[in-house]
Amino acid sequence: MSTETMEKEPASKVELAPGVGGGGEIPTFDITLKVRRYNPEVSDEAHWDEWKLTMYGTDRVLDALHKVKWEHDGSVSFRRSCAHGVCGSDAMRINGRNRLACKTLLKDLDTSKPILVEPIKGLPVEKDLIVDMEPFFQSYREIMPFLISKGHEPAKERLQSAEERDRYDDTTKCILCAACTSSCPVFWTDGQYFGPAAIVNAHRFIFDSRDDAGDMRLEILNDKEGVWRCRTTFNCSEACPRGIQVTKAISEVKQAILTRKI
Amino acid sequence: MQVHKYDVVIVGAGGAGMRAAIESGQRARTAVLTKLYPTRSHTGAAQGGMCAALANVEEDNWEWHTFDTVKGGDYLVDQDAAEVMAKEAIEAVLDLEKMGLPFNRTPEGRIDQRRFGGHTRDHGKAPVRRSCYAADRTGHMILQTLYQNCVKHNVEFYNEYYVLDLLMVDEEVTVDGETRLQKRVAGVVSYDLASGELHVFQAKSVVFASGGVGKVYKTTSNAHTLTGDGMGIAFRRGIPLEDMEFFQFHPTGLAGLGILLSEAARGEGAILRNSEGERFMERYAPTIKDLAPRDIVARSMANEVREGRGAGPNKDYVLLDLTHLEPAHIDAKLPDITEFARTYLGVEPYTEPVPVFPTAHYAMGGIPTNIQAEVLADNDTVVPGLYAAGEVACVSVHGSNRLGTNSLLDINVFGKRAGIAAAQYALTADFVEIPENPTVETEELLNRARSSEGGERVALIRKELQDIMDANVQVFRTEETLLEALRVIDTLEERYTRITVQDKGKRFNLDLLEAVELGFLLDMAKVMTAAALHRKESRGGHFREDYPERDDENFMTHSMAYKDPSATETSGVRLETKPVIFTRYQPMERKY
Amino acid sequence: MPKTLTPAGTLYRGREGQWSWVAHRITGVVIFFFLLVHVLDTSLVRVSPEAYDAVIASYKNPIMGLGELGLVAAIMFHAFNGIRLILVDFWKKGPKYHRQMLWSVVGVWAVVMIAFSIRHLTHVFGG
Amino acid sequence: MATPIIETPRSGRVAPGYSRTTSSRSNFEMVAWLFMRISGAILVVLIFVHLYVNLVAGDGISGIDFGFVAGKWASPFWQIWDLTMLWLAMLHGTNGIRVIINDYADKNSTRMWLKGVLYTATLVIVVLGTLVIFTFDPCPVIDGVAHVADYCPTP
Ligand SMILES: Cc1cc2nc3c(=O)[nH]c(=O)nc-3n(C[C@H](O)[C@H](O)[C@H](O)COP(=O)(O)OP(=O)(O)OC[C@H]3O[C@@H](n4cnc5c(N)ncnc54)[C@H](O)[C@@H]3O)c2cc1C
Ligand code: HEM
Ligand code: SF4
Ligand code: F3S
Ligand code: FES
Repeated sequence: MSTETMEKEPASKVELAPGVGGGGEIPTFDITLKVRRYNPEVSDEAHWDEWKLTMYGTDRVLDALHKVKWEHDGSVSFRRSCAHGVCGSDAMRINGRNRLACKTLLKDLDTSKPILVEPIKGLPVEKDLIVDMEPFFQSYREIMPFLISKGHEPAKERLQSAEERDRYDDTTKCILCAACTSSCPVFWTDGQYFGPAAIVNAHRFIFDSRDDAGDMRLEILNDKEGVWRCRTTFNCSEACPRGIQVTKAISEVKQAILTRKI
Repeated sequence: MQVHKYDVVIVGAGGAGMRAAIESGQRARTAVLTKLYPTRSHTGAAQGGMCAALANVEEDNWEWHTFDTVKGGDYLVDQDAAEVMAKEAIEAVLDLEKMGLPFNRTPEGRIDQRRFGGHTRDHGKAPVRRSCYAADRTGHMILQTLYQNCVKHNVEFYNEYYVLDLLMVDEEVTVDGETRLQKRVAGVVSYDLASGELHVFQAKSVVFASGGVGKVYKTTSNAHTLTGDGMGIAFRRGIPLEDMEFFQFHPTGLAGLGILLSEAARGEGAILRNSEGERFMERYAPTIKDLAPRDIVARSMANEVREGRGAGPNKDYVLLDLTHLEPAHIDAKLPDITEFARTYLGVEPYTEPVPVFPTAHYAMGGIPTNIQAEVLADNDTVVPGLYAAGEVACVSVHGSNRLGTNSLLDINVFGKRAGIAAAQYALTADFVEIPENPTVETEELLNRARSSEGGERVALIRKELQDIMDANVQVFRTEETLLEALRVIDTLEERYTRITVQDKGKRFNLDLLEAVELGFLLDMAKVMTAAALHRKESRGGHFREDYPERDDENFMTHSMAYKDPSATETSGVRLETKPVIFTRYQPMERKY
Repeated sequence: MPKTLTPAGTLYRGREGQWSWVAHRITGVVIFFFLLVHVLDTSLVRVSPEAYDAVIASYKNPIMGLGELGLVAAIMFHAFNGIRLILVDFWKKGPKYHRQMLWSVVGVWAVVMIAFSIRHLTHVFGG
Repeated sequence: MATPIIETPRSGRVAPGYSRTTSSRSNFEMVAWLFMRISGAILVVLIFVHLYVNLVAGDGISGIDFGFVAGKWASPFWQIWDLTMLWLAMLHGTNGIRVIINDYADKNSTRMWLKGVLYTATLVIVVLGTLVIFTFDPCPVIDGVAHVADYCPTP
């Protein structure tokens, strides 16, 4: 990959096609939002609450949740921060699938039916859409998610070719949102499985040419709760908001363990 | 109430906080308190890059970088700090690489570099490739890498702990035979979101790294959680805030949404056009055109729209044109950005220009510190044990306008400095007794919010605040708009005393915390507006239409805003000044 | 352990991957239990030809014939999908084409089943 | 209403039931995984031919009787064939069920029980099947009557 930027200057003036730049009229539409509520301070049971809302063209599920929280019921609880799909706070189950609320445009959903919003599955629900993330991060921590390099440090940067850098590019995109792990039918069963996110982050280091601890990570994932529990259901790959080829990464880790052992 | 005892407590786990934690954690007992899980911090949203004069792809040196920083900040930069930052930039990038950050590479396998606005060769001769990057998710990779290294070093995190107060005691000190009272840090008070309990952290050193305050504006690239808590806490405790009138508006926010399209897009060759298809930056900055510093580009854009050359049905935005670039090139260098355009606006950047408009982006001002990252209680008195770094702080490396890529640099250089300094101080100092009833004020604050039944909605007040800030304290300001803004903020503050928080529970009561955050936002909006009113000149990010020229004679000074209820005409904000530190560059006209 | 709340949440709407896995699992179990029985009945050849023939004859009614059809359907799906899974694991592009491969599995399975049904049902009903 | 005691999540405190207490450092799961794939690949051939010969070729299902089976097992080729099929299918299936038990039985004792039953059943079936194939006499003499078929050696 070269750093060549634009060699030829773009034109000072161009003809723009009429109506260029999308935008245009932003229509409003009505939706019904159904949220699965749970608050152990009030009741041990969960229930569904429903609101009718008028929303705009570029609104996302997060905007609808905000509208509810800010205008109707302040006690509806959910995590969020960046609002554009880079912080990983608001993975939730929207119409039965794990998505980021801030990246799911309402107009892309079927607005003729109620939009169902539930917490992600397989982790203990704390309140409404908020789940306990500690087990998830525990698995992440266990795979040693940091560069371990033997030998002494070079004075400047370690060299790495563009191809070597490319080898693990996909798995560096992970924002630890847990959409993958909590979409995995194997993880749902007993919560013991390391889960796709931990494997993705192990992959990021195993295939980094600068790292020397790949063997240790492979050994960790060779555990009975490790990669072999993956049944290639691809829910994780479908759920990943960063478009990471999760199942492929898991497969590559499996291959790496196999080739090392045989 | 529970009490914990640590040598060092770090508030915030963004880039600055975690960089500090890595240093401090290896030297002293350290806890990091953060209202978000560390990897949710907004550092992860940064796209473009982090600059350092590595000279990996072309000739460069840290002095040029210093010059660009000083000039970019319109000479309001403290030059000693800028020198430190530019010099230590190289090590900062190499540190990150050694920690494992996957930078993009040159064909030789070195860290690749690209152009970024305002970064030039040899004092402004031509754009230079100085920004180190990892595709367009440099901030994401920095945040992840720092978190990974915190895991490696077993840093203790208290996740979803909101720090709501800073505990300080007044100590008698004798300086030059004169005895006076001096503030010293004792710890912080924090609120555990999960349980609703207050926890007091006694600490020898406290490092504030709680990030920015972009949510005072409606159109912003900032996260919902960037509500200026750290600045607000310090301000309420009598610490001044420096240069708060300078807020950066990033030129290329997705129109209407504020979601950022990195300057890297222009670094890679994208250009801005108005409704007539004209590349208008040729008129405003003939030499570096679209790569002029952000304040200039943002104002030029706003001006195009004002003069009726805006695109779109309401003529309220301009267009970012990438169509002359190779799709493969765009994919390789700017994948996330193109995805944003597609996801949120449904625009295909390969073939269509993308609607953009300036978006509130970065607070140049903040808690004043020196180059040791020590917090100042006035122009030169250090508060022993108190440190600040990152967007919450103002070492003043950015002056009146921050150059792109200098913030990721700032958080790394000064985060590291803060961590080391805080730990070293903690190793020599003793614990300070925490004051009796350390949580009274915080409890009062929370109870007031929880029990008031005036019926006012937090969200509505916040929205009105954001609207007035967008309308009156944005790229163009006048005395009139600013006074009007102050007046509105005053009425909003009054209404704020009558809010109702619907959620009365203890567990994950985000409703309550949003109310508390709104309090900080109101305070900060007030400070920003008052400071803007005070500065009767135009400089960097602050543009007064009634005073369109830079006025070095009267205003080549930092502003220092103090909480002072007696300053009634500026809503309880008293403004003072602080001299700018010059080392090698004298002010010149800023032309690009 | 995940706490189960009532009312239960909705079913996770996984896509092809999830449902093919469910089917693979169910067919696997079905085949396993059939195999247990199948080994037992075949063992009757060791007891006496009559005993064996008697049991086999009792299998030769239309209901059992349909059962056999179902069993073959299960085996066929499990086998073809098993090959798909092996490809997902060992072929570099497997994960990328898993969905296309699933639809091929279903296609081949359908063809085989139609052909087999014709042949088998003529035996069963045509006696 | 008495306020319920609600555990709050804590940094570093992992909810009970999620922490992996026993870490098994062996290659068993890997070998099992690999075995599933290898045996699966072989079983495809074994089972397809088996099904074809038994259900499609000749008279199909209606043609199956003692003679048919005896005829096949008179040849060592089919003996080996069916033996391999028996072993591979049983081990493959048993391991598959073991995985399923591990997934869904969440109490350790239930797990033990189910697996105990599974392994016993497997053992019985595999031993029984093997014995039948090897000790089977295609031309048995029962009560003095010889069951003679054309594959039997002329007495
Ligand atoms: C969209 C976008 C793109 C950017 N791109 C670039 C770029 O390309 N190059 C560049 O140099 N800069 C860029 N910047 C600027 C830069 O990213 C930020 O200024 C920088 O990351 C701020 O880091 P920080 O550590 O100070 O704060 P943050 O990363 O914002 O972290 C704040 C932390 O403080 C915690 N916190 C806040 N309040 C409290 C409280 N009350 N109690 C406890 N914890 C609290 C939060 O939980 C969080 O962990 C960009 C900014 C944005 C918004
Ligand atoms: C016909 C050829 C066969 C092939 C190609 C095949 C292939 C496979 C493969 C690859 C798996 C692993 C799936 C995974 O790990 O996700 C598997 C699982 C399984 N197989 Fe087979 N198999 C065959 C025959 C059989 C037979 C005859 C039985 C019954 C005795 C059987 C029972 C099972 C069971 C119970 C599982 C476990 C399912 C699960 O864990 O979800 N299979 N098969
Ligand atoms: S792999 Fe994708 S889905 Fe999983 S945690 Fe990372 S970003 Fe989220
Ligand atoms: S969803 Fe689970 S089963 Fe494997 S492919 Fe993904 S980890
Ligand atoms: S709010 Fe950050 S990912 Fe959705």
